[in-house]
Formats: sequence, C-alpha cells, structure tokens
Amino acid sequence: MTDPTPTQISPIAALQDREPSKPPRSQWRDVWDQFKHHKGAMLGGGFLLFVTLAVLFGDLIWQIDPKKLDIRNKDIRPIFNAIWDSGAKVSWSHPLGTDNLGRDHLAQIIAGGRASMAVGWAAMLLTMLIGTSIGVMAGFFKRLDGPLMRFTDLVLSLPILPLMLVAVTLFRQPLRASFGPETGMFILIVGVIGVTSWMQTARIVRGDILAIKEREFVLAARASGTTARGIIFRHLLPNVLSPIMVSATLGLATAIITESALSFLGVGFPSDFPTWGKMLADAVPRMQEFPERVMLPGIMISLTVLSVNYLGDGLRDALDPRIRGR
Amino acid sequence: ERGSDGELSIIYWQAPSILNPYLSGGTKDLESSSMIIEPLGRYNETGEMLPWLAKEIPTIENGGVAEDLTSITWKLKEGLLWSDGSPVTSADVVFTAEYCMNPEGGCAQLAKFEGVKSVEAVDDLTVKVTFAEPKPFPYGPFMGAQSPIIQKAQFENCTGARAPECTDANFGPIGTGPFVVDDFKPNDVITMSANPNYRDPAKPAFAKVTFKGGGDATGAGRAVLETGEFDYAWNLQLAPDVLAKMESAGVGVLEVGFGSLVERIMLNMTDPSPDLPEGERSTAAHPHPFLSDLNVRKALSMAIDRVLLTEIGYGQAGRPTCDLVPAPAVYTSGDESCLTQDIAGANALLDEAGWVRGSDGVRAKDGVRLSLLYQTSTNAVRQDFQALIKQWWEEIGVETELRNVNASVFFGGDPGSPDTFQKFYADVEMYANNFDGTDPEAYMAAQTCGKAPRPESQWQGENISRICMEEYDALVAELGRTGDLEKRAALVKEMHAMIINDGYMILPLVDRGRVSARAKTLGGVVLNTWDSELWNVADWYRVD
Amino acid sequence: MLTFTIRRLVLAIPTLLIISLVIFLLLQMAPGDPMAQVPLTVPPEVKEKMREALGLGQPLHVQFWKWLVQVFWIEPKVFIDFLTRDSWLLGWLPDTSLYQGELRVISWQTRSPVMDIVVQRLPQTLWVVGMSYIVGILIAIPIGIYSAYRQYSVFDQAGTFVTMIGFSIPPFFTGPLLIVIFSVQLGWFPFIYDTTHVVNDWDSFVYQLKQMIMPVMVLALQTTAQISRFMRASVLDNLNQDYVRTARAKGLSEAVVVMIHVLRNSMIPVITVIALGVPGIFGGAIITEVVFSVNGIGQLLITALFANDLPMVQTLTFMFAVLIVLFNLIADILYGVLDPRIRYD
Amino acid sequence: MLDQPIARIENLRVEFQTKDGPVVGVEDVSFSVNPGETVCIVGESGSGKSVSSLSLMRLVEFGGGEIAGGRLLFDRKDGGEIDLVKTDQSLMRTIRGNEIGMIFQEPMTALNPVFTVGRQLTEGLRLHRGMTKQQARDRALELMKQVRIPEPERRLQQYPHELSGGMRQRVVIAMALACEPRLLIADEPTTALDVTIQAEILALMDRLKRETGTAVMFITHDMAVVAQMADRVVVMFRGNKVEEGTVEEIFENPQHDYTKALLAAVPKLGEMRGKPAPEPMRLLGVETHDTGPIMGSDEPLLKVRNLTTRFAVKAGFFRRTVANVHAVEDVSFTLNKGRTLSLVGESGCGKSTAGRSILRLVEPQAGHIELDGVDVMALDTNGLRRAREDMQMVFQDPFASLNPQMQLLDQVAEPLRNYGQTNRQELQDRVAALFDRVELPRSFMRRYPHELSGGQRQRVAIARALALNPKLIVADEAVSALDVSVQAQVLNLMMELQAELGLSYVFISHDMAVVERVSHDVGVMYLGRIVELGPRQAVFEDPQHPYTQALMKAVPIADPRMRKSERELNFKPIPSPIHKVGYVPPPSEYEEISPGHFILTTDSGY
Ligand SMILES: Nc1ncnc2c1ncn2[C@@H]1O[C@H](COP(=O)(O)OP(=O)(O)OP(=O)(O)O)[C@@H](O)[C@H]1O
Ligand SMILES: Nc1ncnc2c1ncn2[C@@H]1O[C@H](COP(=O)(O)OP(=O)(O)OP(=O)(O)O)[C@@H](O)[C@H]1O
Ligand SMILES: [Mg+2]
Ligand SMILES: [Mg+2]
Ligand code: NI
Repeated sequence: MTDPTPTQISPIAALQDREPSKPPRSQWRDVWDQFKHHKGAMLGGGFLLFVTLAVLFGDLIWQIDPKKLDIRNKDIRPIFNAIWDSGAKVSWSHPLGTDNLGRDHLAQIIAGGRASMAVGWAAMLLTMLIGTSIGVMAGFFKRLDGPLMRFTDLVLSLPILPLMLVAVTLFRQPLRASFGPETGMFILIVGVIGVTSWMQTARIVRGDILAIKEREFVLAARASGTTARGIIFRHLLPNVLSPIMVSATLGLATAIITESALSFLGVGFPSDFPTWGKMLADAVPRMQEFPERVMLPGIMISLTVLSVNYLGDGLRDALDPRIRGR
Repeated sequence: ERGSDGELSIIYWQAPSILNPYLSGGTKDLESSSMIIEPLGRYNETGEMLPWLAKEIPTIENGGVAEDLTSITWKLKEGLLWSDGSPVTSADVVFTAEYCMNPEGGCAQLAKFEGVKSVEAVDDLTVKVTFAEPKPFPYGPFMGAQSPIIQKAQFENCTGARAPECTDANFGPIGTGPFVVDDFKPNDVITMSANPNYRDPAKPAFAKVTFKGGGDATGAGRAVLETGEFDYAWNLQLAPDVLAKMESAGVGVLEVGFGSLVERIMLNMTDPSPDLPEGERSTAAHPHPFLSDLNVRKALSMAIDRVLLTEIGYGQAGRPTCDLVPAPAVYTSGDESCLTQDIAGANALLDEAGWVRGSDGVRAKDGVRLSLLYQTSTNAVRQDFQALIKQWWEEIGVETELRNVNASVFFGGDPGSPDTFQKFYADVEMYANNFDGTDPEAYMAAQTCGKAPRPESQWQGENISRICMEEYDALVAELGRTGDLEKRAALVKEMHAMIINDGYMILPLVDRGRVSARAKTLGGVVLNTWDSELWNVADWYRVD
Repeated sequence: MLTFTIRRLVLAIPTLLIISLVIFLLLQMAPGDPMAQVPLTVPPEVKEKMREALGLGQPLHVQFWKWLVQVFWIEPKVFIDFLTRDSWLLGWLPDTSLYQGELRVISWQTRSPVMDIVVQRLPQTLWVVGMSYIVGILIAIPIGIYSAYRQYSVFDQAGTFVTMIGFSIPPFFTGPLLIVIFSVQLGWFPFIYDTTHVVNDWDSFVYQLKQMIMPVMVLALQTTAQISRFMRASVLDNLNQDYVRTARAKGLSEAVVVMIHVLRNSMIPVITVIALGVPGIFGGAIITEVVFSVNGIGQLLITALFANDLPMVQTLTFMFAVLIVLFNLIADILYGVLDPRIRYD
Repeated sequence: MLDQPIARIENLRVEFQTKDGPVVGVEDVSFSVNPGETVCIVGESGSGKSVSSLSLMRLVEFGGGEIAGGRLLFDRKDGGEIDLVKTDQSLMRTIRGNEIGMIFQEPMTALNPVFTVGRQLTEGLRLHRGMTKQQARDRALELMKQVRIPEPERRLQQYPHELSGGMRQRVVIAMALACEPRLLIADEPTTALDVTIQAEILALMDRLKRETGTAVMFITHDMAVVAQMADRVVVMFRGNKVEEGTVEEIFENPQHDYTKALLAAVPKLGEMRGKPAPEPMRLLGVETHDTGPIMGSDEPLLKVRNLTTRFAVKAGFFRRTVANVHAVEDVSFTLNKGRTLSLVGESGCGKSTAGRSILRLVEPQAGHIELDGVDVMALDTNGLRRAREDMQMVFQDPFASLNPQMQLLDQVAEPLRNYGQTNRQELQDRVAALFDRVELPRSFMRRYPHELSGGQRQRVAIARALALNPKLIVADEAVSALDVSVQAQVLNLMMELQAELGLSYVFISHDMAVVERVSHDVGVMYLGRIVELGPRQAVFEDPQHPYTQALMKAVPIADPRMRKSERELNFKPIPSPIHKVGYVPPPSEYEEISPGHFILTTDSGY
C-alpha cells in the first residue's frame, strides 16, 4: 500500500497549528474591506451619503426658498410629466413642480429632508440610548430587572397623544425661549419620540444581555478584576451591537413616520416648516390629481429607510469579527 | 308614501355620541337627534322662523308675545303623538324646560333658557314662558335644533344629577320626528326607521335610515361623491379643488349654504409677552406694545388678500368678507373696503406712523419690533391661510411666527394650558365663530370689557381680543333695551364699525358657508345653516 | 408553572395600580377640556355648569378613588351579572344580581357606561384588526421560512425589499391609495365599514369579506413586515443546529425536517413576539380605523382623546395596560410551554 | 462474501464554497469498511474526519459543501453496489437512517429539544419500516432496553433535556441503530462525556457490534479510545489519509511522521508510575526545553479549610429558598508554592465550583481561604479586586472565555489596565512579552479570537492569566477542549512556566491521564467532597477509596494491548446534591493512610 499523500510533513509541522494565512490588518481597514463586499450596504450607504449631502447642501445649489409662496405658479407638475402628457403644466424653474400654494417642491424636498433626517437620526439615537441603557441595566443588575421591566410595561401602556400634549404644555415655552421655535420644537419632538419608543429595544437588549452575561468570557473578565462598568462597556455592549443595529434601522423609519403623525395631530413643527412626513400627509387628499406629491416624499422616506436597513446589515457584518473573518 | 323609498344612508365624519342635545352641545349630536326630536319652531334656510310643533310662531302682532316683552305663549299643534303613540302635551314642554334648567344637570343648552323665570302649562296645548326682564328676542327656548321637546314620561327620572345615568333614554329618545331609533352605537352608527306615528301620514319617504359616523371628511366626501356608497355627507371641510375633483365623478352634487360663520383673525389688545409674570400675560394690565396702534392693525388688515384666501381655502363655500355679522342682511355693514389688498398702502401707512424697516426688513419703532406670533388650531386650510398671510405680512415688514395647536386643546378652555384660544398667549389668532339663530345681540355683547378672559374668571370669557371701550359697552347696554328691529340693526352696525370697520381689532376674513354633499338620487335636500341640516329630512325622497 | 403564574399575577396588581395612577395623573396634567367640542356659541357660564355636572371640580384623590372603585368593584359585579345572566358560558348559573345600580364608569361624551361601549366595539376591532394580525402572521411565517431556507436567493432579497417598503410607508398613505384604486377606480369594495352588518348567509359573508379586505390588507402589511423578519432570523438560527442534521441523517424528507423539526423550534421566539403584539389588537389601529371608518377601539380612543373624555381614555388605557401586563405573562408562559427546557420554579 | 467491503471511499474530495473562495475540507481520502469491522478514523480537529463521514451520508451538501471528486461505493442490502455520489437525494433518504446510521458528536444538541425522545426514536422507524405507531413504540422500547437505559417506558415520554448527557448519547445511539443499519458511523460519540459514561458507551457499542454484525466507522481524536475499540485505524491529516493499518500496527509501528508525533503527544495513564514529580512531555520534533521534574516548594501558598458552597433553590410563591445544591461541601486542602494540585471527578461533582469559590467568583457559604497570608474570605469588594492580582483563572472553553469582539491585544491587556496600567506603549510591550512567553507570534496581537485555533486561543487565555504575575492560577479544564497534540503543548507550556516562575496551579480536570502527567497532588472529588487527597503518586498507584478505584478502572488506556475487560462497567448514578433547607451534612473526616494521603472515612454517598 502506497502512501496516498506525496507531501512530506515534518513532525513538528504536524503539531503546529495552522495559522490563518491572511496577514493582520488594521481593524478599520478590515471593517471597510468586509463592508465593501456587501453590495446592498454599499448601495445603501452611497444613497444615504448622497441624500445627506443633498439635504445639507442642496439649498446652496437650488436656492428657492421652500416657504416662498407663489400663487401664480401653483400646481405645476414635475417636468417629467411632459413626457407622457404634453399638455401638462410644467416649468423648468420648478423641475419637480409646485404645490397648491406655489411652493417649490424640490426646495421643499430638500428642506423637508433636512428636518426629517435630523429628527429620524436624533430620535433614533435617543431611542437606542435609552433602550440600550435600560436593557443593559435590567439584564445586568438582577435587582433592577423587575422594577425596570415593570417600568417598561408602564411606558408601553402610556397613551402617546396626551403625553405629547403634556410635554408641549410643559416644555414648549422654555424650549422656545432658549432655542427658538423650530429648534425648540425639534428637541421636543425628538424627546417625545425617544421617550415613547425605546421599549422594544430595551426588551431585546435585556434578553441578549441575560444570555451573554452567562458566557464564560464575562466571568473571565470579572476574574481578571474588571469592574461592572468595564464589563458592560467592553464586553457586553459590543456583543449586543447587532440586535441594537436591527432596532436602530427600524427605529429610524418609525421616527420619520411618527414625526409626520405628530404634525398630523397638531403637535409638531410650525405648519410652514416642511418635513417629508408632513408633505406626504398633506398630499394624500390630492393623490389622484397629483400623484407625484405623495410619491416624491414617499419614495424618499422608503429609500432612506431601505438604505439604512441595508447599511445596517452591512455594518453588522463588517463589525462582527467572526463574520468578517469569512 | 311613507317608507316607499327604502333606505337612506347619511354619513357624518364626526360621529354622534349621544342623542340628547341637552347633554351635549356638539353639532353632530344636535343634528342627528333632530331627526328624532323636534322643537316648537325652526328656522328655514333663509333664517325665517317656521312653526314646527307649534301652530304658529308667536309674535307681538298675533299676541303670542307680551307687549312688555316679558312673556311668550306657544300653542301646540293638535293631535301630535310621540312615536310610542302617547299624545304630546304642554306638560312635556314644561318638563323640557325644567330638565334643562335643573342646576345640577349640566344642561348644554342653558343659554337658550337664559332669563326664563317660569314655564307654565296654560292648558294641555298651551305653554307660557315668562322672562325675568323684557326680552326683545324671546325665541330662545324651544326654537331650533338646540332645544327640542323631550318626552316627560321617558325622562322623568333622569333629571339633575341623574341625567347621565339614563343611558337608554339618552341613546333612544322618544320623539315626534320622522324617524325613531332602532339602535344607537355611540360614536359609530345609528339605525332608524320611519316613525309610525309621524304627523304627516305620507312621510317620511324612507323606511330606514343608516346614520354612519366617523372616518374623515375626505372619506365621507368620497363615499357620496365618488363611490355612491352614501346618500348624504355633512360639512365637507375640504380644499375646493379636492371637492371639485370629487364632484366631477358625477355621482353626487355639492350643496352650499351660508350662515353667520366667519373665519377671522383676532388681534390681541393686551401684551402676551412671556417675560411678563404669569397672571399678567394677556391681561388688561399691559396693553399690547404695537397692536394697540390702530395704524398697525389697519396695515395688517390691508395686507391681506381675502379674495385669494377664499378662493384657495373655500372656493364656492366661502365669500370674502369685511363683516363679522355677514347675515341676516339687516345687520350687515356692507363695507367692502377691506376686500382689495393694498400692500403699498399698508407700507405707506406704517412708514407714516413711524414704523421704520430695520436691516432685517422688520419694522420697528422705539425699540418695539413688529414681530408676531400667529396661532390657530391644526387644520389644513388654516395652515394654508397662515402661510399666505405670513408672506403678506412679511411684505409689509411684519415678522410672523406660526404656531398651530391641537383643536381639542385650543378650543378646550383648560385654564391650565397656555395654548387655549381664550388665554391667547399669542399676538394674533385665527378661528371661526358664529352666532346662534338669527339674533346677534349676545354675539356683539360678547366683546364687552367685562367678558375678557382673565385669571380671575379662570380665563373664561368671550371677548378674546380683550376689547375694552366704554362707548362700546354703552351701546351694548342700549341694544339690550331696544326691541325695534330697525333700531337694533342700526346699533349693531354702529358697534360693528367701532371695533371692526374702523377699529380693526378683529379682522374678518371669510364668510364660511357649509358644504355638504348629496347623491344625485336624493331629492328634497334644502341646506339650512340656521338650524339642523337635517331639518326637513321628512321631505327627502329618492329620485330615480 | 402554576405558582409562577399566580405569583406573577399577584405581582401584577401593584404594577397595574401604579400604572393606573400614572395614567390618571398624566391625563389630569394634559391640557384640554371636555368642553372643546361644545360650539363657541355656548357661553362660558354654561360650560362651567356642564363641567361641574361632570364632577370635574372634585379633588384629584377623590376622583381617582372613585374611578378605582368603579373599575375594580362595580364593573366586575356587572360583568359577573352578565356572565350568569346572558352568556352561554355560565348562563345556567342562577342570576347573581350583584349590581344594584351603583354608578359605573361613565363616559363624559356619551353619558353611558364605558364598558358597554367597549363591548360594542369589540366585534369590529377583532374582525378587522385581529383578522389583519392573523392574516399578517399567516403570510409572514411562510415568507420567513422560505427566505431563511433560501437565504440570499432572489426571493429572500425581494422579500426584504418589500417588507422594508411595507414598513416604511405609513397607513395614512396606503389606506387612501387602496381606496382610490379599489373603491373609486375599480369599484370592487366598499370602503366605509358597516358595523351593523350581520353575517348570516353566504352573500352577507361575502359582503363582510369585501368590506374587511382593504383595512385588513393595510394593517397586515405592517405585521407581515415585522413578523417575517423575526421568523427568518429564527429559522436561520435553527437551520444550523445539530438536531437538523440528525433529523436529516434519519432520512426524513426536507419538508418534514423544515416544517416539523425546524418550524417548531423557530416558532418559540416568534410566538412570544406574536403574543406581545396581541395587546395591540385590542388597542386598535387608530389611523386605519379612521381611514376606513371602522370605528373600533382605536377610533373610540382617538375620539375620546380629542373630546377629552377622561373616564373613557383612562379606562381604555388602563385596559390596554392590563392586556400588556397579561400578555407579557402569557408570552412568558407560552415560552415555557413551547420550550420544554424552560421551567419556572 | 465477507471480504466484500460495505463501503468504499475512493479519492474523495470535498470543497466548501466560502466568501473567500473554495476551501478544501477533504482533499484525497480512500479507505473501505468491511462488515463486522470497526474502523477508527483519527486525526486532529479539522482534518476532515466529519466531512468524510458526512459525505458518505450525502449530508455535506446541506452544510454548503460539495463533493468535488471521487466515488463513494456502498453495498446495498439487496446486493447491488451503488455510487452514493451520483445517487439523488430522494433515494439517499431511503438509505440514510435505514442502511447507514449515524451518531453525532454532541449529545446535547443532536436531539431536537422540543420533541419527546419517543417521538424522535420512532420517526425513522415509521418512515423506513412503515410501522404503525404502536409497533414503532414497541421497537423503540426494545431499543432503549438494548442500550441499557433505565426505566425505558418513562424515558420515552421525556424530553432530551430531562436526560443526563450519557443517557442522551445512548438515545442517539439507539436512534442510529433503530433500523438496523448495516453501517454505523459514530462521529466522536464520547468526546463530551465523563470517563465513566464513556466507558459504558464504548462497551455498549462494542457489544452491539458483536451482536448485530454491523460495520462501524468510528471517528475520534482520542487515541485511548482508538486503542479500546478499533480493528483497523485510518489516520487523517489536513484532509488526507496519511496512514492506515490495524490497531497494533499503528500503535506499535507507526510509519508516518504525523502518526508518530500524534502518539508521542498522547499521555498514557501509568506512564508516570514511579516518578514523584511531574515533568513535561517529550514531543516529537520539538526541541526539548529540557526541564526536568518540577519539584515545587514546601512553602504553603493557598490554604483552604472547610470550604462550603451551596446554591439556593428558590421556589414557591415568595421565592423562598426551599433547598440547596450542595455543590462544594467541607473541602480542605493546602497548596504549596510552585506545585500543582489537581481536582478530578465526574461532571457535576463540584470541581468548577470549588475553583470559582477560591477566587470568590461565587460566594462560598462558609470556610476559610488564605492566599499567601491574605484572608480572602474577609475581603470587601475592593480588596477582593486587588487580591485577584495574585490569583487568576483559565477557563475550560478557550472560545467561550475570549470576547469574540475584542482584539487579543486588548483582551490580554485588560487585567493590566484594570490594575492601573494605562500607558498604551507600555501595555503593548507587556503584552508582546506575554505573547513571547506563551510562544505566540506577536502578529497575533491584532487578531480576533476566531482567527486562532483552539490551542492558540487557550494560550492567549493563559497569557491573560499570566499578565498580572499571579501566584496562583486556577485552571478549570484548561486543556479539555483541545486536540491531543495541542493539549500536550499547552501542558508543557504550563509546566515550563511553573518551573520558571514558581507558579502554583489548581488544576481541574476529568482526564486522569493528563492529571497524572501534571500534578504533584491530587484530590478526588465526589458529590462536593474530596474523597481522597494526597500526593499524585500515592493516589494513582494506590487508590484506596472505592470511588477512586472505580474511576481509575474506567479510564481507557492508549494501548491496544491493555483493553479493558469486556465485562460491562456499571456505575451507580451520582445521587442528587440537592438537599432541603435545614439539612446539615456531617463533617468530612479523613484518615491519613500514608504521609499526606488522606481517605474520607465518613459517608461520601458513593
Ligand atoms: N460548512 C463548512 N464550511 C466551510 N468549511 C468547512 C465546513 N465544514 C467543514 N469545513 C472545513 O473542512 C475541514 C474539515 O472539517 P471536519 O469537520 O471534517 O473536521 P474534523 O476532522 O471532523 O474535526 P473535529 O475533530 O474538530 O470534529 C475543516 O478545515 C473545516 O474548516
Ligand atoms: N450557578 C449555579 N446555580 C445552581 N447550581 C449550580 C450552579 N453552578 C453549579 N451548580 C451545581 O453545582 C454542582 C457542581 O457543579 P460544578 O460546575 O462545580 O461541577 P463540575 O465538577 O465542574 O462539573 P463539570 O465537569 O461538568 O464541569 C452541580 O450539581 C451543578 O448543577
Ligand atoms: Mg468533527
Ligand atoms: Mg466544570
Ligand atoms: Ni477528552
């Protein structure tokens, strides 16, 4: 019987572990490399970057004031309508058309995007912050678990509208005084959305923390003298990043929509302050005649949410060294 | 013939929550109950009074109203029956008054009975209402949808504090109207069928009525104008282009009627500055820093294009107006000077008055900037108005910050909230108001000094602009003593000029009509804004 | 398990008391006044009288105590009476007649007992919101399973895309969109929900289906979006487990492996997510209900809120809190029932 | 036709498609299995043992693999030889479980947790044999009896988690045997089990093979087990077969370098006979550091007296403690500087708890712990944190004990940082030195745990434990999860460190051969108590306590000539350590039979 392996193996090599062939690289290069592989994430990230830049600097290029009314030029259709409807009322000075008071749509999309994105991101970050802290505390400190979870139940059952009204009553004036009407309202809205939507995140994080807490590396960290703080920040949090990401992507969508629902209920931004959600809500009654007025903000919201979702997917993979290795 | 036309379906996008109008002031409740219970007299679509359960409208001429204006005597029609078959008597009328005037009952229509000293049954069909003082307009009680007659037998045990406990009675009052309640689901739907004991044996033409509530105005409009699911939809507060588009579907038609409802801007005569201590904001203690200047007020009014506002916000359901009392015709001022926008004139006026534009384009004088906080309730049309008006005011150098407040807070009157229209912690605010019936006395009297909301009155009061002029108050007192219609009209016009046409303390914008929609297959609809829209539902019929 | 359940139930009582107190205080603090819907033509003095008649002037603790008594003592009596009198379940028992006409929780708006209205609203809420939840789940679960089974396939990618779109578009847009397409343009379905409709034969059943289909679809879209994501993740987790390999090694077909072995395990976390969503059904779906005039509990709550009908809002939110606490417990118990590894004692 | 093999694997090649391109799981493997024969496949972790067997079942496809070449010839019952590679899945399904049975490695996860044992057992029977429910049940019962599960009727109704690991593994075996397959593949069926249970299972399989004449393909990395079971041995290395032969040939005359190296790394029970002190293993091809026996000192470092740790069992409405798990009961021992004390015993006897109690990672109920003069029990939170500078722990599972999200540099630096060292450069230097110490390339500092092999990971864990220059390291099953060769290196490393730094170890293990190799002293634990304690030589060469004797007997020896007798070992199941509140266990009393060699004289429960 012949030896089936022609390769000569020295005994020492036999006992040596195979080392990973890839040379180590800097952590962030690595993350980026992995991230690049994720097509959806790249597309999502690219779109998000584009939208962010567009809403931030768009008004430098497109300088029409979004609040400027121009009754004579009301109800102009978007320019592309001319393709199938030669009789459409279109104008190059308003490429996306104007609304029923003659406000330019493109300018409104830009300005509205700024507000919506700001609210979405800020509220989402706040939600994640509250949800994660409560989830971590409940999961980590056994004594806090009961009270915090009961508190979560409490907040879950609070009716949002009265809460919002109370918040407006209590805080509108001081916030307006110190930040001005729009920033003040922004803080208020972000605050209220944050305060009322962290519960799901907290629950999920708590569950995961409870499981991770039992893993041996946490015990190992404790054995090597790590304080509770260190354990939470160095060991637990990075390991619950992935569920947090998932709720974050959903949270951004919810925040953008909740903001519109709030202005729908009359507790949002000043009425002449455009946001995507509000543009969408305002356009719904006329969606048969002017479908573009719902489609444009609707598409912007959906695409943003979608790209955040894909971006989150990609980031999650990229940030997880286990997946990154493969 | 009664019941021959099958089923009638009506949609009100605000759902009725109770069928006893004495326990709820809501229009939806008044109108839905008006199909079931009826008053002694009603107003028709022109504001004229018609006898309903009464034989005739009592007047001084026919002796129904005492010469000294302190009493009025109503005579019921003969042979009237409640829907349960028992006869209607004057005792029921007397009971109705007692029911509402019971101090513990919290009657929503108490204002109708204001000044009533006693209500007595003279005989089975005659009722005499006596007033404590002469009442130039004695048609408060038992007139219009607000004070229909309820059955004594049914409500006898439901007076005072026990009123809310009688759910069955409140949900299914026995009445004399063309329909009786089969089933009432509060805030949802009422099913009714023709009243077998209705006084006109040929009416109503419909055997059944489904009165659906809830949803939104758009949905209600669609259901009548586009899909034809419903026959009648009430009060479609939608943008004119949206309505026009719906109507073009060809299933239904819009009905428009005008009353006394006026969309207006109230100017705050007192200082709402948040720097003032709580309790002094928006009170007579501090006059407004710039709105107390007539020139500013006038300029604000001149800058507004009421015609355009109407066209955008209400279309055929609105008329630009300079009148706070747009109807009845005897009382209207007829002034149309405000209808033409005059930005240049307004600018000139302000220049002349010494308000100079600063570098930011905002006018100022003696360190006072023309910077306004403009609030209103949340509502799409009002928000459009705000945007337009803000732009015009900016053109005359007035900076405007917009705010909208949830309607339930704005109109709620909670003294704890800073956002109510009575508290008026803003410089200007916009809403609509009207008066009941055809007599504007109480309406004009509301602008007297004593009726300004203030902390001592728990911020209750109707003088929202906080107008305080002795001459005006004197005229109001005189009006209360005057019985002659012509003289009354003259007084009203004088008062009106004082605060509006010349005083610019309230800026009327639009005389708002009511738009309702009916299916093309529904006949007999006469839109009435002085009474319930459903006032003549007995005459409605199916067109084939 | 039993002690666990009882223990949690007993612990829930103080929780619920605190919740009800917080809700009560919150509502008291909220601006707004039951007179908001009374026309401006009614003079302030009359409004003041009406307020007094509603008992608004009383001190807070008295109001709260009264409400507590009404909810925890009088309403249960009414309920027991109902059970022993009219229900088919316990109707054979002698009529208890515990309720002797004490004051129940009365809505300010309708002046009728809040509970009666809630009971009235339950059918349409359950039909529409409940049905949409069930439909959403029934659609979501196969999608989730298939997406996971064929991870990164076209189906999976498309599923992700569609569910995210579904998630990011609010019902105040999808609702009118469906109405315009199916009611106005095509005329297939009615869009004003008829709550008086009684199903008693085939035709009426078809009508019921027709009037339900649009609101159900609007709501189901959101449920589907969420549940299918959870399901996918859970199935993915389980597909990599060793026991799946064992099952395959036994020669079981893929259908059996996935639909029996994997499904049962994957359902464990999803079932609890589903259970936690159930209170939402009773809470209603405010916007959708308004768009289609369904007038379920969501609409009841929103009208009560706008009318500042505090007893109604308070009772509804309290019931909602009870359901949340209850379904939290049910979710935990379900977890224990479905997963034999979990034991609660 | 006895010489006609049941299965023949010819030039099998299996590839996996991954993101970074194809990975070859098995490169080129050929061997055959004859009826009634046990073929053992040995090799390091990752050498392709499982992949080969899964290919034979055509299950690799479900794991993303693809059979890229070769033939898998299988002799079906009804004559006819078919090539499994070309068989379609629906035909495979009738072969799987029916003609080829497979036992999987992990008894904990191989069973579906939500179905009863009975249901999982009968499933295959009903499918392949078309049995009715009742017939299947009867057959299942029979199988359960065959694999000697006590109370089989009751077990059928139970869920997997209600059975002990040994029983679960027996259920898996029963499942594989259900349809009387002609070929049984056992993929490391005993790796996760205790020695005693392992002995039982091995005996069981041996008996079943003899009774039914099934061919067995037995996969393991444990040479001792191979020596016990095999008729023929196939040695695999990195996806290739490197050697094949009968057991005796392989053990006594290995040809291939790898086989030689492998055998040299296997600690054999009895090797240390006659040597009082531990010494590192001599590994082939590694230049020996030439550390002789490690003597240690006589100076006591750790004194443990009457250590008792109990876990409360709470139940009832008020969550009152109704019972206690007596995990560690009245344990006393002394550990001198530079020496190793091993704790051995079966799963659940309280070894880990004892180790953790010493560091106060779990709070002991009572007892006295003194580390180098410091009364550990009296310390407050802060003092304890400082005291942990002197005592560190290495955990069983090298993967679980490293944070998957952190670079190794940070993980090893963490203890340093915790005790005040913050200068980044200094830290890096320290860690680099530690990496050198445990012979890991410095380039690994920037890697993540998953990028390392098990042995490397465990060395990182050791480096982390060494970072603070502790006097005592508690090594809780520190080498149990490792391959023999890697295990040998880690053990050598630990011993070298001990020789150089004078470290003391509390070494917790269930592997008697390893314990024999490394320890100075041994404590045998049973049900929370130490039943026998003494110098290693005394305990191993002259076990006195009946439990120790039984344990020794169960250990397989890596020598085919020293197979255990065929008689089935029957161990008593360990009684429950749970006692009602208020139960006062009697104190432990010991008899010193030779200097330092103590035997528990009071009742131990055995
Ligand atoms: N699903 C998979 N995807 C990619 N590579 C795999 C997969 N399964 C196994 N491999 C690779 O195939 C090779 C052989 O793995 P296999 O599981 O057969 O090893 P083994 O000898 O059974 O090891 P152990 O003793 O650890 O069980 C390994 O290098 C592994 O990385
Ligand atoms: N946190 C805990 N809570 C309750 N009981 C526990 C806990 N940890 C361990 N036990 C119990 O204490 C006993 C001893 O456990 P321990 O982990 O010390 O055993 P071991 O000898 O290390 O076993 P193995 O070899 O399986 O690791 C077991 O019966 C176990 O069930
Ligand atoms: Mg393997
Ligand atoms: Mg252990
Ligand atoms: Ni082992």
